Parts: sequence; structure tokens; C-alpha cells
Amino acid sequence: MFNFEITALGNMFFGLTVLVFVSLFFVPNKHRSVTLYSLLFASLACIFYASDLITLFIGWEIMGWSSYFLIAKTADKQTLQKYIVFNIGGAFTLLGAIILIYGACGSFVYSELDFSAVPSGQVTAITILLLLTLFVKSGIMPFHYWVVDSYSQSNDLFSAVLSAIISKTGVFAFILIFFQIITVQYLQTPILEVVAWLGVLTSIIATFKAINEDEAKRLLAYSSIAQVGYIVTILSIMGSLSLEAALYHTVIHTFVKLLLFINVAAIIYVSKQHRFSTLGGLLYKYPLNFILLVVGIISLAGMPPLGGFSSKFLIYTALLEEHKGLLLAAVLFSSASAFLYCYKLVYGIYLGQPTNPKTEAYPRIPLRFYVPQILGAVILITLGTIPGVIVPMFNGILGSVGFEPVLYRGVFVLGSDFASFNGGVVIGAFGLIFVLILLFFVRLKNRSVKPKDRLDISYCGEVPRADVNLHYGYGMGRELSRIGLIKMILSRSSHALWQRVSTLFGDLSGITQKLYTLSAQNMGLVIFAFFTILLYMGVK
Amino acid sequence: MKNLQKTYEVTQKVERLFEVTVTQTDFWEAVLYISTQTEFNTLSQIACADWIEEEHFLLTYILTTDARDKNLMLKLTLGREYESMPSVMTLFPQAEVMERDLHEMYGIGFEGNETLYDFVLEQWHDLPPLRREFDTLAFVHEHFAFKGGREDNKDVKVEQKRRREEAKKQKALEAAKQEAKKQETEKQETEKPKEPNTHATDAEETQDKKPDTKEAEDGQ
Amino acid sequence: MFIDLLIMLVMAYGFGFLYYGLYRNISARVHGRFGPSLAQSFYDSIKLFTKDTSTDFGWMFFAGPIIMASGAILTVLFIPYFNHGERLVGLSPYGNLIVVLYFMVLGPLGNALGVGSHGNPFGAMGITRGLTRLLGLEMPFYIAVVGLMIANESADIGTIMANQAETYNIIAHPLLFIAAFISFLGFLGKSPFDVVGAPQEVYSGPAVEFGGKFLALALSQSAIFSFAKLLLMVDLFLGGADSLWDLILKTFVLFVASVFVGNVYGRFTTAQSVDFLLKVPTVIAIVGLLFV
Amino acid sequence: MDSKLIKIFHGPQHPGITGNMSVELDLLGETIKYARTHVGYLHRGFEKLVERRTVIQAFTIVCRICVPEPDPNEENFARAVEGLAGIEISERAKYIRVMVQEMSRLAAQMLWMGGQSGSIGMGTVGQWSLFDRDLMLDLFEELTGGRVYHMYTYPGGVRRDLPEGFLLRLSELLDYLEKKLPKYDSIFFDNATFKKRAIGTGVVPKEEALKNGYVGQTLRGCGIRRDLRKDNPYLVYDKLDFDIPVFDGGDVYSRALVRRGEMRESIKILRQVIAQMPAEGAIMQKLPKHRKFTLPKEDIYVATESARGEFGYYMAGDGTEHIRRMQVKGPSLIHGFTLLEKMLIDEELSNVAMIMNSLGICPPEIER
Amino acid sequence: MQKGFVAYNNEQKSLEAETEGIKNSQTLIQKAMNWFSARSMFVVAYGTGCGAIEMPPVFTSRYDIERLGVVGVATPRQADIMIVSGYCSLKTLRRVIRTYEQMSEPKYVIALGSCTINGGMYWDSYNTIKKLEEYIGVDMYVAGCMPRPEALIEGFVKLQESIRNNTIQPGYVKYREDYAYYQANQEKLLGKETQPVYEEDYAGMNLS
Repeated sequence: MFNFEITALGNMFFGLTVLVFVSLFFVPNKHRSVTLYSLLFASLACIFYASDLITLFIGWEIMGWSSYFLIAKTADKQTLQKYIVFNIGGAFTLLGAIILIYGACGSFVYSELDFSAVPSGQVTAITILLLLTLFVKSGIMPFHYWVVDSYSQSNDLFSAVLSAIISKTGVFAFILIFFQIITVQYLQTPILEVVAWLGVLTSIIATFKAINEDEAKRLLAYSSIAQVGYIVTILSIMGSLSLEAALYHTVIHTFVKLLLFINVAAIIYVSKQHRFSTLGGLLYKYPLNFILLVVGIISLAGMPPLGGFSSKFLIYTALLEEHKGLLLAAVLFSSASAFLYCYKLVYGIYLGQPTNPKTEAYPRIPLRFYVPQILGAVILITLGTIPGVIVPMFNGILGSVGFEPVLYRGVFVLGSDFASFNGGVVIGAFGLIFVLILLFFVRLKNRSVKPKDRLDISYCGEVPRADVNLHYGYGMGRELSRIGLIKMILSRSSHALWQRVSTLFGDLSGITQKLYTLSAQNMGLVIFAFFTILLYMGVK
Repeated sequence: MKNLQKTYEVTQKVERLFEVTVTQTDFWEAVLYISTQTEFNTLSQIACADWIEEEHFLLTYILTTDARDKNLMLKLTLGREYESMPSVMTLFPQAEVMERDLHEMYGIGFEGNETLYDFVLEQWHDLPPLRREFDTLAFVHEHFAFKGGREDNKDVKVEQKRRREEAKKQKALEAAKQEAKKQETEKQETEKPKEPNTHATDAEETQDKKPDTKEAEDGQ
Repeated sequence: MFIDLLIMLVMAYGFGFLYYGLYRNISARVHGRFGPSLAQSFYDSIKLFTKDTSTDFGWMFFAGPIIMASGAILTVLFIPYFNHGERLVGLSPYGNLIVVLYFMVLGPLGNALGVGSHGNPFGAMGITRGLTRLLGLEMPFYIAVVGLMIANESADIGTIMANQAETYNIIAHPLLFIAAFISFLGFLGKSPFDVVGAPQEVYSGPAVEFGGKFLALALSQSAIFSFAKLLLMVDLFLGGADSLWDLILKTFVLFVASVFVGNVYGRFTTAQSVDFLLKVPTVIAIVGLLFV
Repeated sequence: MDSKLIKIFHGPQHPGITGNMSVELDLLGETIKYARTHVGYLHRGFEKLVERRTVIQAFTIVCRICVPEPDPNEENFARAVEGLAGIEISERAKYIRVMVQEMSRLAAQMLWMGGQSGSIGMGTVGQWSLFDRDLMLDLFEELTGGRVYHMYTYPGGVRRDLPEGFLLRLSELLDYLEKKLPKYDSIFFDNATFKKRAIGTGVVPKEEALKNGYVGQTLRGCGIRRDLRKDNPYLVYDKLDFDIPVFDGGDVYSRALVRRGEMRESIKILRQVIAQMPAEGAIMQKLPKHRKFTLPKEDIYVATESARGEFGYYMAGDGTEHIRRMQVKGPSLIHGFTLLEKMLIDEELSNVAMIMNSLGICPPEIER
Repeated sequence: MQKGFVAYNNEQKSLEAETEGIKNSQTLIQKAMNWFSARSMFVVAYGTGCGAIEMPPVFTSRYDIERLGVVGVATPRQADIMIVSGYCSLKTLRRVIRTYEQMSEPKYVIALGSCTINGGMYWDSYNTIKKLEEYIGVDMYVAGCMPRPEALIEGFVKLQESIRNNTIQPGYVKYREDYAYYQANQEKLLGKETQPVYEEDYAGMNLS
């Protein structure tokens, strides 16, 4: 029953988990819950190295429960309710899929599963059930209802773990099942097309919701939904370059979210504020934190010199090779609007005028907060300069999954023959030009004069008073709702959908409640009918 | 027009300009009546003239019709000691700014109008400027200084008067000298009294020597 | 190799200021007056560089314009000037069209950090307008570029230019050209879409605190940047330039077209311009994409 | 403090402000939630200065009250003194005064067009219209000796007779303007971006327009036919036939169309004035002892229709040669405060400059 | 002191000799620098008084000052020249001083009309200042009760000439060197805090 197997895919995801957990160990955390974290770590290891479906399901359940208890420390009742309902739903669909697979192929172990004989109707049922599980775990649009609240209300350390690792288990399961177990030829292409468009829609809606957010952690939650949406889209293309792009983006996203969440956690730890309208002007108080956040948002937005661009570049080349122009247009739309919430994050916290006057009273940030951030920043910068360094590892995974490896031309170059770029030249040219202009600027005899005080800004001839709010944190992005298309996107809210679903479940449970309180003989009749159906299923 | 004439005696000043005078006590129900019952239902201007001799402000509410063809001047007199009167802001929203202006320029209080903060002057600690007892020339000489080197361009009239007196004195001096010389020749006395040169009459005095005479100053 | 880069940079700087001087002269003639001398913007930048003092709000404000300028210079260096590919190719073999498109956004985002750090609300409003407008501008331009890349089966500008040997892309993909030209107007900051630094509305937006040398650097980088965009449009749709004279001719034709549109039309508000950009040119681009 | 609104100033030093005043705005994003107008930057204390001056001294200072359009001030001052002193002026002087009023209205409308198009970034219209305005100022310079401040309409008539061939040059300029106006239609009034920006912004509610005392284009822009030259005619306006352009819509675009119509009407009036002007007649009624001219102890209210609306003067004499009181009420006092502060709520920041230009707010009238 | 024309002539000659000395004592680079900074001038968009109505004709097609390289810019940081056009009330003086101090060096002030020289027509008004040079350093006066556009352009040309030759001491150097004198004058008139301040006498509506 409990047999494990070391695979290249498992190694990569487990490696990410180890890096994240080790670096988070240093961060000061009020809720020291070592047992729950070790339980979570064990369940993740069990998922990544499982070689049969049952152990995968057990790991999945333990992960769900341990993160439930970790969130329960700080979240309110309503968030917990949302979390547990969705995750149990996900687990049950996984159980249903496993039972159907067992019915079809007669075994749980991955290697023995062979879908050639299975009728296509059953395969689609299996895929739909599995897709539901993966949508819930990675927060694809209709099922993202629990993601934002639980990310923002869990304590700062755990929301980093949630967004960096636990949202990746969905991706791992997608690759494992659809690439390794049910290989490509048995899957119906229209389902994958729907999955692709669902992923893109998720990222577009999540991006515009993120722009309207006033809380830092909720903004990051929406942004991680959007990024995982990209990964799901590119995975559903089912090509070798697209798989490599997905894996690359997973690595980048893990470290970007680790960096950003811990950075925001440091600010919340120090200033006890987590809204943009109450933060601001901390640039010259925490310069190192600011620089690390800038590295984070540059790679989150996918800008050239840093790692984020390499994964974005692979996603675009993968879509281009498959000639999926419309899909790429939608991805471009959401990544273009990502710049807005990236800038809002850095402006809301660090730039602009400070909103509350007692920013001097904030204490220094403890050094232990910087360990995960520096780890993330170093990895992002190295992936920016030498993007090709992890391509051989990915080729290993591609081989194990049965795809031919992607072209590997040395450490600096990344991309296929359709389009490739040299990371070293890009960041080298940027650094050189920056230094040259800096030297020219410093050599100028133009004396730079300091302004008299914080309020010595050109303000149409008037003088801003000290207690007047000049921080544009809350107002940034408010104007988007004046644009027709974006107003239509923002007006959709999944809250109404799930209200209707919960009322539906309400009357359903009303009927079943009547069922159980039936008189004795009706009860017998019902049990008998249940067993006949089960027998019929088993026999066929 | 007719029901206005029924209740108040209206005098016609100029073609299409009428006038009604009211006392301060029944001013409020006059305004209420005129703005609701008669055709003069819009306020165009609140004018205030300061008659310091008769110790009162003459407030004129200039009302006009919807057709903007006739104007009615509703007059009332108000005491000058910073008295206050009811604000017509509720009847005419535009009166809020006019009352703020009058409050700042004359110091008239308007109950019911909270926004009587400073309208045009910034950090003004002196008398309300449009009152007659505020002397703008004194204020100017106290706060500002004019460009130097122009002291001699005093008021033309004053200068001419001074020059005429000089010439007369000069003539008188000449006549006195002739007189003295004549007497001297007649009496052939030996010693001659020497007149002191009392007054430098050279027109081109340099500025700093010239005393700052009082009469030159307020001739302006 | 470095001499090539230097020549490219000097040409971009020279042409950029020449075209900006031409723009001021042409619009002056449209207004019915003699405009300034052609090298006027060159004089402006020299004067600003040699001013005695300029207010500096801290090291991030100091770094902002520098990142913006390096973004613009990188964009120029990654675009090949000629289509025969021997001289003045710059760094384009190491990068491709997607890298260039993202460099165009790197400059403004770097500047946004600098502008945000001096705390003037007008600066932040200008930056937000810039990023919202960017959202509208990028859609048609990127879809047109995606169409070209799919048609030419490669993202390298050199190959795209080579494939246009017999028919220019402007004839092969007319719809894509129309969409790209409309958003190209916005990228150059011409009238219907110049909402970012509108002096009457946002007190000159991002450039509100730029004095002396910072304003000089901003002006020269915008000259280089506009020449880079002109060059990109020529390379993608007009088959690149065979000789120096051909380069000047093609960039000038495109430039004059954008000038005349800019002189006639007023300015949209940010929401209206993005609304228009997401409706008309994006639909044209998507239809063009289907025909590729 | 956790306030979500930021406070900015559409301040005195701002390229988008019409004159030297400021509007204090509280913004949520770029939507205005609260507006307050600040004036007082141009206050010279006219009414205090006039009390210290005789009629002829006050005459030179009166035309400097409002800069874009000084002539209605001179006309008001002259008619107020004539009303108080009971002076009757000759027919020819009346025609000349109407001509001066209409010429200054045309110049003011062209200046407005420059400001309105500049506020939404159309450079070309401003350049053309200010060029044409300059041609009109050359005629003024020839007639009165001053480009903007004319000091020409004096109580008792006008200061100088028309120079030789002046009416001929005036009609030539009118022909030139008549040819140029269709060009303005194509580049400005029918311009796609102007229409898209102007239609529907800055709407004046029609029902409270009359009650709140709005005047001029604001009324005519929302469908109410009011013009002082027709309703309360002065000088010889009752002898001239012209109609009043009225558009209902109440927004910036209909106010622009009203001004376009008024330009054509002014040209029509000037043509009739040139035709009907009596050839002879004393242009200047000599005031008795004009240097020491005493006003009777009375008060009067006169109003003229300026390019922005009704310009009212209250004047009181007190028997000495000094004027007891002269109070000026320009149209911008109401438009700039009650109307503007209410209209800017929930308006976009980018429309503030356009709305202030379309209401024709000119700060020197407000604070004198 | 000789009287009459002779005195005037000698004084003029000595002045010219002095400027001649300064002119050829500058180094070549400094001369080039001055030439450039004279060729291009940025005027801050601030119409302080009634002379501002003559600025639009100067900046548009009839008199077109852009031929001389003069362009209007929005903020004081970007500007070199401020035009104080006519009378200047106390409230405006505060904003003028703040704008002047926010401009980057070398900055010049052109004062239009006689109101800035000695009070002009509003010499007896309680709210306008009489001499602008008491409060900020002024470089160029253009006479006229609202000077004509040609006079304004003549003012610009003369200013460019003086920048090119760098002969007379510019206003900003005077302002910087004896700042105490200017500060004292400002404080005497405008009270302790000369920065413009707007009190909130009412509860500003704060939709937090």
C-alpha cells in the first residue's frame, strides 16, 4: 500500500518545499506550531514521492487538515468555513476519481495503470473529477472563493507557505496525472481548450481585482491566483516546451511569492498596518527591504533583467509555437495590467508621503526576516543572468514523463529555435549602461540641492499642510472602473454564485434530512436500492 | 408687480428700476414675501454703502425677475457697530458668497451663514477695509515704502504755492532792502545792519538736507 | 562591436532631437508661425545639463531617470538598423522582439520608482495614468506583433525583415499595420492619447519634480525612445532600411503622419483613450490575427 | 489618519487655470469628492480706491477691473454716472458705444476659444483664434489708442470720434472673420475628440438655473432664452435686430455652440451698426466742470451683457465730487462659487480645466 | 560731480568699459554655456497680474516668442524665468516667493508694468506691494501699464543679451547673497511665516 518512488518530478517539487521551509524557519513567528508544520511537511513529501494513488490521497488529506489547523490560529469563522468546504469537496472528487480509475484499470500503482482499453466516456469522467480537484487547490476562477480570505487572514508566515508551496501541489498533481498516468493521446482536446481559457480568464479577473485591493496581502493573494492561472493555461497546451515553461514559472513564482509575502510580513510586523491607505513613505527608513521588494515586483511583472522574464518568455514562445494567437493575446492582456498592481504594491508601502506621522517610531526590522528574502532575490537574479542553468533538470523531468527534451545551448541562452535570448548579455548591457549614465551624471558640475523638508514639493504654488493626506495609495487604480470592458470584468463577483450554490445545498440537505427521518420500512427500501446500484456498478 | 405694490409702496427710480425701503425688523418677511409671491424671485447682488455721517450702512438687495427685464432695489439701513442680520442663504444659494464678501469688507454679521471665513484677504488683522474709518493711505505708508530719490516731486499745487510765497518773500526782501538803502542814504548813518541769509532759496537743494516738512506730506 | 553600439546611440540621439525639432517646426507652421530652429531641443537639453543646481529628493529619485534612460538606450541597441544585417546590428542577435517589447516597458517602470519616491501626488497620478494608458496601448501593438511572429515563424527581427524582401508587411498584413499604427501614436505621446503628462490636468504628471539635469536626461531619453519606436515600426512593417538614406526616408514618413494626427486632435481622458484602444484597434488586430 | 482622499490644488500657479485663482480638490483616485474655490490673489481694493477718486480719476481705473473684456466695465460706469447725473447722450455716441461693445465681445469669444481648446490639448485652435483676436485689437488700438484697456467710453459719450476710414477697415475685418468661422467649425466645434470630451460633462441642471441667478451662456446653454440686450435693452439694442442662439443640453458642448452662434450674431450687429450709424452728431457731451464733476446724493443699478453674462454695477453718489460707493458684480461670482463647487462633485480631474473655461470664470471680477 | 550731459556720458563710458572687461575675461566654455542658456528659456506658467493677458498673444502665432527659444512649462522646478506680470497682491506675493524659491538656479525674473516698479496705478491700495525688488531679486523691468507684446519680446531679447554677456549681477545671486535683507522685508510685510498658509475654518469634508 504505502510504496514511494524517487522521480525527477518529485525531486524538483520536494526541493522547492525544502528550500521554502528551511528559509521560513528563521522568520520570527508568534504562533510557534512546530508539530503542525512538520505534519504539513511530511504530507507534502508523501504527495511528491507517492507511487500509488492511495498514498497520494492520504498525503492530500493530511495536507488539507494540517493547513486548516494552521489557518485556524488567526482566521475568522467565515474564512475557515469557506476553506474547509472547498478542500473537502476537492478531496472527495479526488477520491471519486481514484475509485473510477481503480474500476477501469484494476490497480492503484502508477506504473500498472494502462488506459488503452478504457472507454473514452470513463476517461472524460475521470479527467473532469481530477480537474475539479486541481481547480480547487490552485484557485481557478469559479473555485477561488476560499483562496483570497484564507491567504490574507492566516498569519503572515503561513500565507507565504500557502502561496508558495501548497498552490503548487495542484500543478504537481496536474503534471503527474495528465502527463504521466493518462498520457496525451487519451485526453480529449476540447476539455484542454476549456481548461486553457479558464486559466486565462482567472488571471485576467484576478489581476483587475488585485488592482482594486487596498490590503497588501489580499493583493498578493489575487496575484498568486493570476500567476497559477498562467501555469494551468500553459500546462493545458500539452507540449514539451509548454511543460518546461510551466515548470520554470512554478520555480519563479515560488520564490517571488516567498520574497513578497515575507517582505510584507516584515512591514506588518514593524508597523502593525497592512492597508495601503495607512502605509507609505517608508523608503528611506527601510532601504534594504525596499530594494528586495523591487527585485520581487520586477520579476513578478516579468521584466527583462530578472528571472521573471525568462519564464514569461518561455510561456510566450510555447504559445507562439502552437500558433495559439488568441490565447496569447489574452495572456498579454493580463500580464500588461500586472504592471499596475506591481507598482501599487511598491508605491502603497514604500513610496509617496507617509500617511501616519509616527513612522519614525517604527522599530528596526529584525535581521531574520531577510533570510528568505535574500534567498529568493539571489535565485531570481541568478535565473535572470543565467536562465539556462535549470533547463537540464527540466529536460530530466521531460524525459521521465516521456517528452523529448528541449534544445539546451549553454547556460546563458534560453528558448527554442523559434525565439531565444541571451540572459547574460541582457543584464550585462543593462548594468553597464546604468553605470555609464551614473558616472556621467555624477561628473556633471550641476550641484544637486536637497529640498527644505518633506513638504517642499511643487504643489501649484500652495503649501501642503502636514496633516493633509498626500498618499495616493488608496486611490491608485480606482479609475479603471471607468473603462467599459474592465467595469464589466470587475462587476462579476463569485460571491453571488456561491450564495446560490449554498442555498441549493440547503434545500438538498432538507430533502435528505426528510429521507433519514422516514419510517422504518421506507428506510429499508432506500438501503436496498443503494446496494443494487453499487452492485451493478461493481459488476460492470 | 401689482401684488408687490399692494403691500409695499414702490417708487420708480429709472425706467425698469424700482425701489422699496424696509426697516430692519420686518426685512425678513419682506424678502420672503417678495421672493415667493412677486415676480422678483432671484437675487442678483447685495450692495452696501457706508454712510459714516449718518452712522449707518445702506444695504441694497437687488432682486430681478425670471425674465431679467426689471430690477427691484430692496433697501434697509443697518447700524455700523458690527451688527448682524438674518442671512438669505436659504432663499438664494448664491447669497452665501456675497454675504461672505460683505462680512469681510464691512464686518456685518449674517446669522445662518456658517462659511463666513476669509474670502479675499489672507491673514488680515486690521479693520474691515471698506469701512470709511479705515484710511488706506496711512496703511500704505506704514507697510510699504516707495522708491527713493523722488522726494522732490511733491504735489504740483503744493509746490506752486510754495514757490509763489518764495517769490513774494523775495520781493518783500528786495523792497525792504531798497527801503533800507533809501533810509540809509537819507540818514547817511555809518554802520549798516547786515541781514542774515535766513533761507536757502536755491531750488536745487539736495534731498538729505531738506527737512521732511509736514505740509509736503499730506498735500497728496 | 562597441563602436557599432556607440554609432547607433549617437545616431539615435541625433535623429531623435532632429525629429523633435522638426515636430516643433511642422506644428508651428500648422499654427501659422515660424517655429524655433531645428536644433532647439538640442539647445534645451544642453542648457538643462549645464544648469547650476537641480533639486534631488534622495538616491531613489536620482536613480529613477537613469533607469529610464538605460531602458530607452537598451531598446535602441536591441533593434537592428539595417535589414542586410552586416553593420549596425547592435545586440539584436542576443535578443528578439519579445525582449525589445519588454524593454519598452522597463524604462517607464524604472522611472515610476523614482517619481514615486519624491512624494508629490501629481507624480503618482501621472504614473498611474501612464500605466493605465499602457494597458490600452499594449493590446493592439502586441497582438499585431504576435500576428507577425506567427506569420514569420520566428521572433527575431532580422528574420522578420528578411521575409519582407518582396512584399512589405504593410501590404501583407494591412489590418495589423492599422492597429499597430494607432497604438504607435499613443507610444509616441501624440495628441489623442497624450494623457500622461498633460500639463492642464495633472500639472505635467511624472515630470513634476524634474529640474535641471533630471529633466535634461528625461528629454534626451524620450528623443532616443521615440526614434527607437519609429525604427521598430519601420523594421516590422516597412521592411527595414537598405541604406542610411532609406532609413531616414521611411522613419520621416511615419513620423510626419503621426505629427499631423497629433496637431489636429485634442486629448482624450485616460478612461476614454483606453476604452477606445481596447475597442477599435484591438478588434482590428484580432481580426488581422485570424487572417494570418 | 486613514483618510482615503488626497488633497490637491488646481492652484494659482497651474497651466490649466483660467486666471489667478485656485480650486482646492479632495480626490478619491481621480474622482473629485469635494471642491472649494479660493480667490483673492488679484484683490486690489477697487472700491476703496474709487471712493478716494473723482469721476475722471475713477474712469481710468474702472476699465482695469476685468482683463479679458474691459469694455462692459467702462460702459457700466458711464451709464451709471449718466443715470445719476441725468445726462442724455447723442444717438451717434450710442451707436459707437454699441460698436465698441460688440467688437470687445468678439475679441473675448475668440480668447475663450483659445482657452477652451487649450484645456483639452488642441494647440492649433488656440493659435488661430488668438491671431484673429489680435487683428481686432489692432482696430481697437487705432480707435482708442490702447490694445486691451481702451478708456474710451466716457460718461457723456465717447472720448474721440472714429478715425478716417475706420468703418471700412472694420467691415473688411468682418468679411475676413466670416470666411474664417467655418474653418473653426471644422477644426474645433465638429472635432471628434472635443465632442467626445465635451458632450455630457459639466451639466447645469435646468430647473435651478434661473433661481440660482446664473447668467449668460450658462442659461442659454441649458435652453433658457435670456439676453440682457433683448430683455432689458440699453443703448440702441432695441433698434437692432439679432437673435439669441439657445441650445438645450446644459453641458460644455452646448455652451460652446451658444458662443459660436453669438460670434455670428455680433458680426451681424456690427454690420447693422456700420449701416445705420448717423453721420454727424456730437460724440462727447461736455460734463459741467468735468474735473470737479459732483454726483447727486442718489444710487442706481445698471447692467450690461458681457461675453460671460450680466455685469452689474451699483453706484451711489453723495453730493461731493468723490463717488460714495461703486460695487461691481461680475457673472463669475455666482458661476465660480455656487455653480462650480456643486458641479465638480463626482467629476473627473481631467475635466476641471475644461469646465472652468466653459463657464468663463474670470477671477478679477470675483474679488475686484 | 560734473553736471548735465558730461557727467552722464562719463558714467556711461565707465560702465561700458567695465562690462567690456568682464566680457572677455570669461573662458571659452563659460561663453558657450552662456550662449546655450540664452538660446533656450523655460517660462513658468504663472499669470500673477493683469499683464498675463498679453502673454497669450506673445506665445502664439502673432508675435511667436518660440522663435527665440522661449517655451512655457508647468512647474517651477523645470523653469528658468518667472514673469511677474503687473501688480502683486499680498496673497499672490506669498505664492510668488514660494515659486521663486522652488526654481532651480540660474533663474531670472521679468517684472512687467509700472506696478512692480513703484506701485503704479494702485499706489494707494492696501493690498498690493509697491516695489517687487524688496521681496525677490528682479532682473528685467518692462515699463508700460500693461506693456505691449513687442515690449515683452524686447524684454526677453535684452535678458538673453545680458545672460550671453554675463555682465550685470543676476537677481538670484543678489537674492542668495543678502538673503537676510529680503527675508526681513518679507517678514515685515507678510508676518512670521511667509509661506502661504490656508486655514481650515470649517470642517473639511473627509470621506474616510
